[in-house]
Amino acid sequence: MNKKIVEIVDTINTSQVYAELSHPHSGGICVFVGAVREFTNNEEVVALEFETYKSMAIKELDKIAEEAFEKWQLNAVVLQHAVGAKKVEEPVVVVGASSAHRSECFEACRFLIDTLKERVPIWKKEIFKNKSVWVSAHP
Amino acid sequence: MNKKIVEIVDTINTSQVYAELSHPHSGGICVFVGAVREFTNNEEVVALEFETYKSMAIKELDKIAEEAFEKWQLNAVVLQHAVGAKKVEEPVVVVGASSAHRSECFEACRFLIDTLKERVPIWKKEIFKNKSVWVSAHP
Amino acid sequence: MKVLFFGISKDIVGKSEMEISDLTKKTTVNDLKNYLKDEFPEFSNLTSFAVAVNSEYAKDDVSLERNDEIAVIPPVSGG
Amino acid sequence: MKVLFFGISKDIVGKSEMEISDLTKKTTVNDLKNYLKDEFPEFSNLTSFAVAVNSEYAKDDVSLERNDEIAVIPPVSGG
Repeated sequence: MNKKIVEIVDTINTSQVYAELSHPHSGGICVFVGAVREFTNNEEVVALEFETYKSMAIKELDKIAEEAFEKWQLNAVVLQHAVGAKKVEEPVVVVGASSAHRSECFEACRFLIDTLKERVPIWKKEIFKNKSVWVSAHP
Repeated sequence: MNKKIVEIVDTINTSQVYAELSHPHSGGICVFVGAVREFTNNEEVVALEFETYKSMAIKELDKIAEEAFEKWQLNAVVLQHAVGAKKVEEPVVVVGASSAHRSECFEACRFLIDTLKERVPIWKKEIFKNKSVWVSAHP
Repeated sequence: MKVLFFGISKDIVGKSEMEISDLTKKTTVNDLKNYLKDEFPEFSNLTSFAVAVNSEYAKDDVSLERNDEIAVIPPVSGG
Repeated sequence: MKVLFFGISKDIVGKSEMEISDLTKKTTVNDLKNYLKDEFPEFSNLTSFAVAVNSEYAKDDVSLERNDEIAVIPPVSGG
């Protein structure tokens, strides 16, 4: 039985990810957590604000999980993204995979975060002291 | 300031790893957890027993952390390995790295676990129903 | 036709939902994109933008039906 | 000379620590390896084994001193 968790949440709880990915047939679990950095291009970030189109985001997260299950032999996959205002060091996204051997879970975990960033309808606004910017909106 | 944690422990506490790797300059954190699998070559594993040469293991773990800091721009590195008897699904090792961008922490995390498995003086005995085997001891 | 706006596209049109009555017959995704660029020139300055129909990315030649849930998707930046 | 044994090497010699008095003068890592293979032929069946001097891997030509902490390191299998 494969386990799959795809969610849009208010707060990421990193302490539960391991339990969610643990599986008797898994010798390896790889997790990536994305967090708010203090500086972007040397400018001090006060906070990030995340917005989503939730019904579509869940559908896309689910598709990414299913693609990962097709590409690698995985026992569990987690994709969770937070929305709302996030301060420096707060986690905003967590993705992970578990598999019998370590190569699969590393490759799958990298695929999960790369694909999430490409496709899932979530928008990030960087809030600096004197301005705010929607990331990637302009060339 | 870089953070570095290298430890031989009785029990891996996966819920603390994120806090240990979190850093205001880190946008990405990659963690690998190794756990006991139920089957090895289709034989049912009852438990694993880990033994170490502790003073040397700590030295080697420390060297691996320092090599990672030299190879990549990292803000924090964790290498923890458990010893003693471990049952199916229990974590036995956790390694992780945090960095500004995600490529570095993924590459470093893979390096940490691969190098740990090559060099650190820790020995694993697989305990099956009717026998026990020191892993990798014989060709 | 009701259209949802998110991220910077919401800032451009000034609201998160808009009823567009100018486009009624045989409208495609491409027609909607052109309409938005004409009415709100700021859309032409974006890196790109996509349209989703019923929570799925839709290609330019997809036809829009009255009951579809239509959304403008500016460049995503999650993670 | 006191030598520590771990993992399968401990099973082969039957203890975790051994005083080896046969090797005293100008002994190298290589001498110790050959001594162990002679005394306990099971060592020749291992994939390989290394020797650590003062908690560091030591090459075959390293000399062993009386006060060194010497350890036999069979193939590692952590992780």
